Amino acid sequence: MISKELCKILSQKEIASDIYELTIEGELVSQITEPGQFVHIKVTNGLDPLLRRPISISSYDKEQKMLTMIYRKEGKGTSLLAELRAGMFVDILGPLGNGFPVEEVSKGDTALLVGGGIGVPPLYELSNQLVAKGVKVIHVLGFQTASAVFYEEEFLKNGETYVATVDGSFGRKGFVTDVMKELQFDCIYTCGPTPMLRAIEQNYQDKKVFLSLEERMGCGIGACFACVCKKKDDPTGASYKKVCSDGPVFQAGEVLI
Amino acid sequence: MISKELCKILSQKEIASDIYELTIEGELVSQITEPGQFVHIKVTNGLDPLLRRPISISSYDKEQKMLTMIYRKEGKGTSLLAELRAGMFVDILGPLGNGFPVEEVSKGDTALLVGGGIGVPPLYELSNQLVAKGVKVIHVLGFQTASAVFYEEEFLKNGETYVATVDGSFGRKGFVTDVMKELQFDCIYTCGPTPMLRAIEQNYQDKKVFLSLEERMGCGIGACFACVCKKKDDPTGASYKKVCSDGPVFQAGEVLI
Amino acid sequence: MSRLNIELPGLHLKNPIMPASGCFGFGREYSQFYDLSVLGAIMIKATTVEPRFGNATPRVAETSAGMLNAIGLQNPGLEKVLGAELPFLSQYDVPIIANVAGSLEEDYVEVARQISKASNVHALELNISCPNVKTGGIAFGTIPEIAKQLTRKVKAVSEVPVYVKLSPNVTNIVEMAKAVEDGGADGLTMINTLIGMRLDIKTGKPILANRTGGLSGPAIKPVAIRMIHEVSQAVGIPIIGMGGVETASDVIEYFYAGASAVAVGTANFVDPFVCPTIIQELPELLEKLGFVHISECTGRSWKEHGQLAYHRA
Amino acid sequence: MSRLNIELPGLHLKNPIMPASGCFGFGREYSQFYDLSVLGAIMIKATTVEPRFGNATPRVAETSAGMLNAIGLQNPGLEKVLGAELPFLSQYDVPIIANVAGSLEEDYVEVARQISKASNVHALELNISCPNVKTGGIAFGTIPEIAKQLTRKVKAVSEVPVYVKLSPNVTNIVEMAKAVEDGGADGLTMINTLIGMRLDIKTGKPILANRTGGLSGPAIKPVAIRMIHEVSQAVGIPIIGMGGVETASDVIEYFYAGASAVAVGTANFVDPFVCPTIIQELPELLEKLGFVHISECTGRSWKEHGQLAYHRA
Ligand SMILES: Cc1cc2nc3c(=O)[nH]c(=O)nc-3n(C[C@H](O)[C@H](O)[C@H](O)COP(=O)(O)OP(=O)(O)OC[C@H]3O[C@@H](n4cnc5c(N)ncnc54)[C@H](O)[C@@H]3O)c2cc1C
Ligand SMILES: Cc1cc2nc3c(=O)[nH]c(=O)nc-3n(C[C@H](O)[C@H](O)[C@H](O)COP(=O)(O)OP(=O)(O)OC[C@H]3O[C@@H](n4cnc5c(N)ncnc54)[C@H](O)[C@@H]3O)c2cc1C
Ligand SMILES: Cc1cc2nc3c(=O)[nH]c(=O)nc-3n(C[C@H](O)[C@H](O)[C@H](O)COP(=O)(O)O)c2cc1C
Ligand SMILES: Cc1cc2nc3c(=O)[nH]c(=O)nc-3n(C[C@H](O)[C@H](O)[C@H](O)COP(=O)(O)O)c2cc1C
Ligand code: FES
Ligand code: FES
Repeated sequence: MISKELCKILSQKEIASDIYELTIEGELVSQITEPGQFVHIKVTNGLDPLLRRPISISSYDKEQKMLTMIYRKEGKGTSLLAELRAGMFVDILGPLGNGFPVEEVSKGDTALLVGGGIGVPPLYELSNQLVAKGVKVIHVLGFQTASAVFYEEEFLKNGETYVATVDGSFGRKGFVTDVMKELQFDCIYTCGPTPMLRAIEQNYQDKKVFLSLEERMGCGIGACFACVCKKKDDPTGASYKKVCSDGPVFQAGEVLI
Repeated sequence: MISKELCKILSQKEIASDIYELTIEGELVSQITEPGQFVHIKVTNGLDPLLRRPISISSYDKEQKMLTMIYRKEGKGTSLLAELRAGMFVDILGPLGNGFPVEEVSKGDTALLVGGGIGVPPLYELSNQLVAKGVKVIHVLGFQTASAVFYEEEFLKNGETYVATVDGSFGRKGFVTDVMKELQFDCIYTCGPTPMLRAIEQNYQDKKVFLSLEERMGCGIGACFACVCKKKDDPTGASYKKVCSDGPVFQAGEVLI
Repeated sequence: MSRLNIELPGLHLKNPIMPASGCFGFGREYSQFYDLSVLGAIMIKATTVEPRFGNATPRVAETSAGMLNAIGLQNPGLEKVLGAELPFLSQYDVPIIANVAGSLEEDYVEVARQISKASNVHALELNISCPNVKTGGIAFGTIPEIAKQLTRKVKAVSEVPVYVKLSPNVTNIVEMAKAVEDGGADGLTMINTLIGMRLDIKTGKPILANRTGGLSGPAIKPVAIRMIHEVSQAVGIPIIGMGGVETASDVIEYFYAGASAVAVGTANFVDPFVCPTIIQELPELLEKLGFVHISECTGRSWKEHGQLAYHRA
Repeated sequence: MSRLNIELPGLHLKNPIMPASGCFGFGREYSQFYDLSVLGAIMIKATTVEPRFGNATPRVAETSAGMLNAIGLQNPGLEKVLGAELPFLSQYDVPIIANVAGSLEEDYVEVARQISKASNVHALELNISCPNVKTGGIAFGTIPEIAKQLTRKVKAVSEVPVYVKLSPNVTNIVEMAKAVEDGGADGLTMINTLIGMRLDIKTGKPILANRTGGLSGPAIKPVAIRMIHEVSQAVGIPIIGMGGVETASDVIEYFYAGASAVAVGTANFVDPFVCPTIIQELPELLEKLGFVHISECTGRSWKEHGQLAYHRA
């Protein structure tokens, strides 16, 4: 069940340069079914900006009815979002979409979680749930540079964690795909820039891979056809998938990216 | 000299139903020359609403660099303005226009100050300055209803004050023009709804009358020709006056209202 | 007694509020939020003979107080709309207005012929104004004679009244309106989107894969109001108005301009509950403004008495 | 070395930023705020042969991310502009672009003939697109042949290059652009305002005394960008773009679309310092985007190499 709710902001802090961690409280948390789902946020009452902003749920606590998001301050919407303070209320539509299937790995298996930049956040809740289930998790997190790195300690608590930065200013120099080469695992969960997702899909066709896609959205609920992608088995697109309501998480091979 | 300044809000309170008193601090106060001038306010950084809002200066203190405005919460702009709190900053362009000529009355004369609704505020500073100059002031203030009445005590401190409400729920029932009939005075200063100004201009052609006009504005500084009115002596309009930069105060007989 | 019921050709509307075509899919998603029977009507997504995937993504871009879209008439095709979507909607007590699109005249005629037979389709909305399809489209929406001819052909086969959706991207919209009225249109819907573009400051290229897109939202409301104001004085058929409607007050402004009903598009994306909210707020606003019935508002901006003949049941 | 200087017919611009006509009067008011010599150029208020008072008030109304105006070309008339306004502006080191308006062909020709002689007038902007004048105006701006003929007549008498200001209220703006290019236009300025209307919720009547007005501001930017994108690919003359420009980034977007300079209108009312601010911020933004000179940005949205012939001094 999707709801639209004015949620109270419990905390907001900048955890890396231009990266904010926002925790809110709301009834809609009870509706979250999987890690990797997202919410659609109206950052102001007015018309500027007009549309909602999709942001992934990075972790949640059903008892406390709390959910946390981590986002990068980019343009108008996220900049205004970053100005909101604890105690204020924000209009949230969610939870939306289908997330990462936790049931696809079993106790004892090893899952590789690969995140790039603002694709890292949704992997955190996933990591927590996999660990709780007895799955061994390895994290590979890619960032532009040291100042953009966040949550590496949180992930470290759950398991092996490798950080790569494009400029080498933190952890390994290079891309997550370089790091992945040296690791053993049964299945991959990943979220990040499309080129990264393509590379991973390409390199690990033998493995079970789950990718979280990004697309510009209108409604966020499946009504406007803004976020449609073609299915691999049917490039004509007669049948298709919507990133907002069928995704954002798909199994590699399901849709064209 | 007109300036554009981010001014600090010192206080904001609702002094009657939907009537707010806003006091700000700014260097631009030093540029105020007369009572009856106004400022042009950008109530938000964003595009919603786009334009500035013209609001009269109801009183000011050059030592303290403070100015006070009194406005009615109407539409989008003034509603957002009413949400601002002490400590916040607001973008103000001003001081603008030409106000009420204090020099037109001399010590010992009697000046009648007639205000209607949100036309009342600019008369307060005028009253203060006339009293300081030794002029006897009589105030006639018209409001819709009791809940809309404000500042009657402040005016009372300066001199005789008659309040009229359309529904008779406070003071005299009826219009300011009814009250005026019974009073003796040398000159009139007035601000309020156009029909009221017309009536006063009509009834007191023998007296010196100064009227503050209202018009929808664009720039507020004389550049866009939005607020132009025709001169009485030249109805073709070849020569004309701008309410924002030549006014808002004109002598009765100067322009067509 | 209701202040909101409106009678239009083919449409007994319990209220004059309906989601605009393409902004509500075929209703399934919004049925999660509220009972679709509260709506005056539903304008479903454009339907073409064959399924269409539409344009590449990105398909939407935000603009100041508006948005651009270039969906490209994606739809499952006539067969699936008749077989699955309309039956789904038939569980609700709400008339459907089917948005008919195509590239060639035959396409429009074929869709109209078949879809007008569906029991819950009470009217057609002839979409001659989609800015996002390469072929055909444009001419139908900009050349009066061609629009008139298409309207006539569709009228000939349709079993329900036909409303023609006008494009604002023309020099003289009154001319277009009169042409389709001559062609036999029972009503008009206006406006469709203005053609616009946004460029990515980093790449310099259009944000939309289709390059141009249709501008919708509050930004276009003044253009829509002006066009409805002009057209409603020039034609004798009712107008369903749209363009940036977000509040009950916007709805009244559209009626003043000359509309007899109002569609809500983009605002559904911002607030999924916008239609029921407006419907709920209208009576109080009418009360406040001193109207007994909303039909009194139609055309106020240009005539003394708002009531138009075709409102009286 | 400057990143901002631009060479256009008749105009050696130290930077490509200029206030748009009608939004800056004749410069006097804004000269209180800053030295007008910092501007690339100034487009002065429309000038007609005789003085005009213009329309009744209210003349402006706010809309979502925009505003409507119906000033009605108020101006002191050719004689006073030549005798007082242009001389006032001559104290500044800034080229003036004179906006030429009228009701009849003769009016335009007469204003052009005389005003083009003024020493600080370096170009004319032929305003064939004012939506707020009852007579003439419209036809000049919407019928290619008539626009072409007027352009030719004005070119024949003008002593400086002539830029024609296009109206967005047409079905096919490329056709208009080509027509005036054929007529001898040295450049284009676009866009003028979209025709719009707002109604007062309480009275039901238009807020503007003139009923309709011209829509300007950020709301129309996507329409302007799209039109400049189309026109710049179809003509060989430079374009001065305008419509909702508020920031340095907006300016770059206009260049990407195909503009060679940009005018700022409505934004002056919101922030009197907007032009100098943009001029000051442009170099840093260009640096960030990796451009040596702003002229490299022109046409990026549709071609690989932004540099156009007429930019090279
Ligand atoms: C399913 C999903 C989950 C996401 N999760 C996160 C997250 O957890 N953390 C995070 O920092 N970002 C996330 N994003 C990206 C985030 O939505 C954009 O960064 C944000 O919308 C940018 O808005 P803005 O106002 O800052 O930028 P603007 O440039 O002002 O945005 C303009 C328009 O473009 C859209 N847009 C711009 N960039 C993107 C983008 N990358 N993806 C989709 N739409 C975009 C905006 O939504 C808006 O409609 C997610 C996107 C999607 C689709
Ligand atoms: C010189 C001058 C002095 C003023 N002084 C005061 C004052 O001291 N106190 C006070 O309460 N009001 C004053 N007003 C009126 C005040 O400007 C409007 O009430 C206010 O602009 C309404 O804005 P809004 O956003 O609430 O309404 P909206 O309806 O959202 O405004 C929409 C647009 O219309 C304009 N507008 C609406 N009403 C008026 C109006 N009555 N006059 C001019 N423009 C209007 C707005 O400025 C805006 O551009 C003054 C007006 C002028 C011209
Ligand atoms: C995402 C999107 C898709 C649309 N699809 C259609 C369509 O298929 N057929 C149609 O006639 N209009 C379509 N429109 C136009 C709307 O029906 C409406 O005319 C326009 O958006 C103006 O209304 P609004 O400002 O309330 O959105 C679409 C609009 C949007 C935003
Ligand atoms: C108040 C006002 C007056 C205008 N007067 C003129 C004019 O006299 N001549 C003209 O060619 N354009 C005139 N315009 C149009 C502007 O020059 C410009 O083309 C349009 O406003 C779009 O730019 P903007 O969105 O930056 O305002 C006027 C615009 C406004 C807002
Ligand atoms: S965003 Fe509307 S369908 Fe996905
Ligand atoms: S508001 Fe612009 S001239 Fe007065």
